[in-house]
Amino acid sequence: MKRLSLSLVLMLLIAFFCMQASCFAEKPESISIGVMGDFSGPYAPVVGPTRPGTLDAWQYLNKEAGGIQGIKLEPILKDMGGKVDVGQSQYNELVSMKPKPIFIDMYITPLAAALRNRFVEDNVVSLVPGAGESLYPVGNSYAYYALYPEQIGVVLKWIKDNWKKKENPKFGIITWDTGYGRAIVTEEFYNWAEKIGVDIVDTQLFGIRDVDLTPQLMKLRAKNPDYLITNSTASGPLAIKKGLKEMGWDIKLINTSGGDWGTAALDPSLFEGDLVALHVKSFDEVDDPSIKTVMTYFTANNRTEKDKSLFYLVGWQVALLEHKILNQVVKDHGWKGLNAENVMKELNNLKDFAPLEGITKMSYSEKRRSPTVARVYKITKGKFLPVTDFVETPDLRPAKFK
Amino acid sequence: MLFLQYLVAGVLTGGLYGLIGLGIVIIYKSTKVFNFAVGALMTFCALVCVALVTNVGLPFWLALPISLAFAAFLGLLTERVGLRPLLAQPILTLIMATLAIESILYGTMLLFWEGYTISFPQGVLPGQTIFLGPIFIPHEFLYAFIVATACFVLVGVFFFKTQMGLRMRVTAESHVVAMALGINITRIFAMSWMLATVVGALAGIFIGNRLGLQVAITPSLAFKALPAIIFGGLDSLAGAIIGGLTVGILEKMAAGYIDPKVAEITPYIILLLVLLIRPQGLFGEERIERI
Amino acid sequence: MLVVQQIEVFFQHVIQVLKGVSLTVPPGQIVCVLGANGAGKSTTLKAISGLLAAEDGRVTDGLIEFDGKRIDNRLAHDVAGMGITQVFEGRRVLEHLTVDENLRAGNLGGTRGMQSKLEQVYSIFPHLKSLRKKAAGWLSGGEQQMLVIGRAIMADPRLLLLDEPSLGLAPLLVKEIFATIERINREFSTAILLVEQNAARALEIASYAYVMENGRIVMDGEAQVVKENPDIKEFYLGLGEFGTRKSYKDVKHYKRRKRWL
Amino acid sequence: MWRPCGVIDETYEQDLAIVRTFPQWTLTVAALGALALLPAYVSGVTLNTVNHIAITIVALHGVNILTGLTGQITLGQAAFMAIGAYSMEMMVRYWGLSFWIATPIAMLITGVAGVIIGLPSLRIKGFYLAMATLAAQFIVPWIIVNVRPDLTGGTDGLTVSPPSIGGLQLTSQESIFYLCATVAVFSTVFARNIARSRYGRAFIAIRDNDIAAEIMGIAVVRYKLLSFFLCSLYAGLAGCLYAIWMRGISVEHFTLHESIWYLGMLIVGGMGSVVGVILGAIMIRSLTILVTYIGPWIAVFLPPGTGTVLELGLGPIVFGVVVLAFLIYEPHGLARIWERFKAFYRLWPYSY
Repeated sequence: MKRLSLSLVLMLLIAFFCMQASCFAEKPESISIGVMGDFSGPYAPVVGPTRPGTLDAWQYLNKEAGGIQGIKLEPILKDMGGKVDVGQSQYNELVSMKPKPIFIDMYITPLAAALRNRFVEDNVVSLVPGAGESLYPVGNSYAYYALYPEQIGVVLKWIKDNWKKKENPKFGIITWDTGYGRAIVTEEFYNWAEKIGVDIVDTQLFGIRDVDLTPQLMKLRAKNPDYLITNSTASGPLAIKKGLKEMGWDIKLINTSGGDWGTAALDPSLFEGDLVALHVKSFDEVDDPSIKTVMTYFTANNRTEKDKSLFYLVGWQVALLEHKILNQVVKDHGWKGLNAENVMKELNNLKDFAPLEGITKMSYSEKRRSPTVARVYKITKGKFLPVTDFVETPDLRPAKFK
Repeated sequence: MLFLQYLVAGVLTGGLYGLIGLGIVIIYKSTKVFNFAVGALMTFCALVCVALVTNVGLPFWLALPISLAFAAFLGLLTERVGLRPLLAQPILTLIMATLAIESILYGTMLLFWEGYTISFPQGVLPGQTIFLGPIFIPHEFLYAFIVATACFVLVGVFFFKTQMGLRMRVTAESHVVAMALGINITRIFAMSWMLATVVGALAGIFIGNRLGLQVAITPSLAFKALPAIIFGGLDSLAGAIIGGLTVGILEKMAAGYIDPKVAEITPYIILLLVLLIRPQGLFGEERIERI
Repeated sequence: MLVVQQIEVFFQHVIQVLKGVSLTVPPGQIVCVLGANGAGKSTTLKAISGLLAAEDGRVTDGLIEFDGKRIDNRLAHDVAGMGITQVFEGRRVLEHLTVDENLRAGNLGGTRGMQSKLEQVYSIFPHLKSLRKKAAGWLSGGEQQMLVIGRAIMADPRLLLLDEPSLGLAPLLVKEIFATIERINREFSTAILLVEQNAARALEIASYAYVMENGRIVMDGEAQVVKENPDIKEFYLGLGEFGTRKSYKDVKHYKRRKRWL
Repeated sequence: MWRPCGVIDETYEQDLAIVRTFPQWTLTVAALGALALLPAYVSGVTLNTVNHIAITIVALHGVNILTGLTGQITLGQAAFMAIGAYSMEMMVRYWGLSFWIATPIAMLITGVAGVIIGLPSLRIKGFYLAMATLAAQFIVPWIIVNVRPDLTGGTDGLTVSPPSIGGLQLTSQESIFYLCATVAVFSTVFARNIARSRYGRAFIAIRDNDIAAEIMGIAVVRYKLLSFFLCSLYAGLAGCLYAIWMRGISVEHFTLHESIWYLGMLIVGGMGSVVGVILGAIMIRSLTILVTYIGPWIAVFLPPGTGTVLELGLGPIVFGVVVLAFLIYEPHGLARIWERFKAFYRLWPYSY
């Protein structure tokens, strides 16, 4: 017993020193980028593919774009495993590295929201999901895609423009009862919908662990909407669509980035004809040069079908953006000027940046910290086919921060 | 009419809660251990079933018994590795051991399936619906309900009509007395873990068919069954099922007539009320306390 | 039949409770062990029945033989399977099970003969029959004691270990219980190892007696002989040297601490 | 309270003292000194973990009073922390109170909430009581999210501004460390004093047999509720510290899993022992962080490509195995190992 406890203590000590050592294990001749996410926790079905995406993208950038003037870029991936306090500790580790990474990518909303003020204090720039509370009031955070209500807005606008009937199109909202799910249920969204002449007839919430949504769907059906809107992912849309099928109600579902390839692959027949707003090109546009480039690395690194999801492309998108900004800052201000202020200045002046021959479009401004384009996709036989090109999203920032 | 539909939905989902609850109750009844690993165990078995169907290519009717056999094995393994060495330790230590086991299972699942959502291929269970007038009864839930009822009846017969069941109940009462009566209590523990894991695996397979399986989320579904078993009583088999049904119905009624937001905590409010009025649950064994 | 030779028992590897205890139970006889609280009587029984392990205890020295087979540190259910049944101190009934189920639980070895066995027990304890559907936890102390003895008979043991059956019972009930013990011994010719504090009663029905103190057997002999021993009389039976009840004020324990051996 | 031979109390002051002998004084001063100098030697990352451990110790003292001493199992400590954190932040935000005033009030609010949740304990015991506190763990976050989302920020939560002391903003890990460490030390002393006072003995009596305790003249109702009150008081304090340490709060920080692990830490440390609380918190918290390094560390030795999956899974597996092994080989907790070490040290080189 004594020996066991001693060896336990020893083990802990050794592990402790390993941890200490790993803090200094980065090469001075490379630039580090912090990449934090919930790669194994509850959000992993969505953001998990970011890991391969990021790795492939930096491989591409270091090989074909020559890093930043010949200096290699190194992403440091941290998996917080669903624990906010672990994430916080990993963040502290990233910002205490020398030299400190300027960019820290956050693929987890609660942590991004909690650390919002820390980004400013620690003088780092963070790329976060498109949820309002992590972006506003304006700090050092930038979203990698449009706010969730803005994405829905693109679809609503498109439906309204193609609407043949006389009366307004009617929409019912059924969404997760979580911070993520509720992100589309904002005052600005309702006001805007009224303005463009579509009716939101009912809003229903459901729990992330609900297996049956009968009451919610019954209530929605009583209001007779033309489309349903959701902001949920993986099991959420699956539960909705299964419920709809069981009650024999044929209605199409509109989803944001949560309804991407990963979700549709769960049961492609169910999602037939649904509409999804995404801000990147589709994997299914196989002839597109940007998708071709991405797929070269996708296949070269033996990525599986499960990685074929939006966040794989987001990993690319973020890497491309950071590469472009860092390159520009070094070009303009030299290595000495490589700091958060200059990076943010560069980001705020970014207009229609379309990397990799237009895989997406990104623009930021001092006041608006999220990209402003999205495309409407229709799921046809399990494939995501675009019905519009990149279109400008409505501006649905929280009103007080406009 | 709406009321009837809510009732049907409540009964059918309640059956699922009851099935998970049954797994917890079986272990609690014979070993007095509250199994926090139940969610991880059921997810693991369901994931194995999916893997057998999609990766190995077995038909579902063959994959199901194999995965249930795996469940029994996993239950046995858990008991052997995790709880057997802790025999005669305080109950809280045992409960912690189940948490540690949950962590190990969670990590193991991540190794094989990572964090992605895994779903059954389509058509494993016929996704038809029975329409009775305006009322609809989905097959998926109906099957779950039937399986839950069957499990309940079988386990009940096993517990109350067989020698093995009597052994289990004696062990539940007092480990020391059971030992003195010649009962090999370690074998009883192993038996109940195997039985409970198999029941849990069935629940996991139904949930997986419905929502897909995700290593970090699906285990927490087991917590949905907590109010159900408290409602029915931690040590009552009938209570698990009836508690499950009651919680299911109340949840759907609250969602239908009040607000889905309220539905989320309705079971817990009921739980508090039940605890205040009848601390041992509706069907639980009354604590016999004499000085 | 049962031979215990010089056993030493440690709890948690450090606390020594038994320091070389030896005793023998011949077939079909009642043997009693007397001793004060904490003398190690119950521990001796647990050492025999194999329940020490449940309390982190071990027989570290000596041996226990039953019918010539070593049983020290064997698993409890194995020992029970060989025909040794222990009845615990403090009436450990299975509270939530009915009386009937309690008795059935006693005979888990074979279902055959269950019914006749049940009838046998009910004939010994007719009172229990009227309670057969009642949860055992709600029975009175005396009824519970009958129940646990009845449960032990169900297993058809060859050796019955009884741990203080009279504890906390009214004198009349004690009398009844001892009568029953004698009856069991007579009818089924079951050997009984009886641990008691009620020395007078125990010595009446036992044929041989051991006296334990501080984890040691300090005296043994035929029950009659032990009963006549002046020290036993004074310390265990509360009688003076001349067979008269001694006034409490005359007891000079502090002066006459008997040193055995 | 074992002491070596020959240490005898001669006055009541000595009997009341926590730190008794000269070597103990030396050790205490040295330990406090080392603690004070810690920020100079360790990096911000380690300090961050140390801060989390200190906060955990504060919360865990509460669990220890309720579960370790009084024997009432709680699965709702994280929910109580949420009450403390939210009420503190809301008072600072909407009433403009300073952190230093808001914290004691928040603690009291949490304490009262704890008493309300503790009310069922008058009727129910054991695991069923645990279920009542479990209900709190679900109901409290629900109230925070749904009742006044305009005030509590709903599911988004609130960001917390750092408190200031004499014009100095407590933003750096060093400054938070001094706050957390001081609070942890004082709450440890307080917890130690509760454990050895009349209250502590009453709690233990209730734990061992509440009916017997009542017969002995202990007002069981009052002491049970007092125990819930103290537990929640600690939770409220820990919640406030957590808020300024994390700099943001949302219900996702105060999960059921967290609550269950508080109980786990107590068992790993050793039930009912103040030393156990400290050791348990250190062990589990540092293990949680350490295992996040194990996956990537092992992945280095593997051929590229296979490592990515190991990175995810190895952490939880190692965590579970260490905790399980620990439970199996030392079910009485780290506190027992500590006692054994002390005994070994005292008797060395002549053991026994």
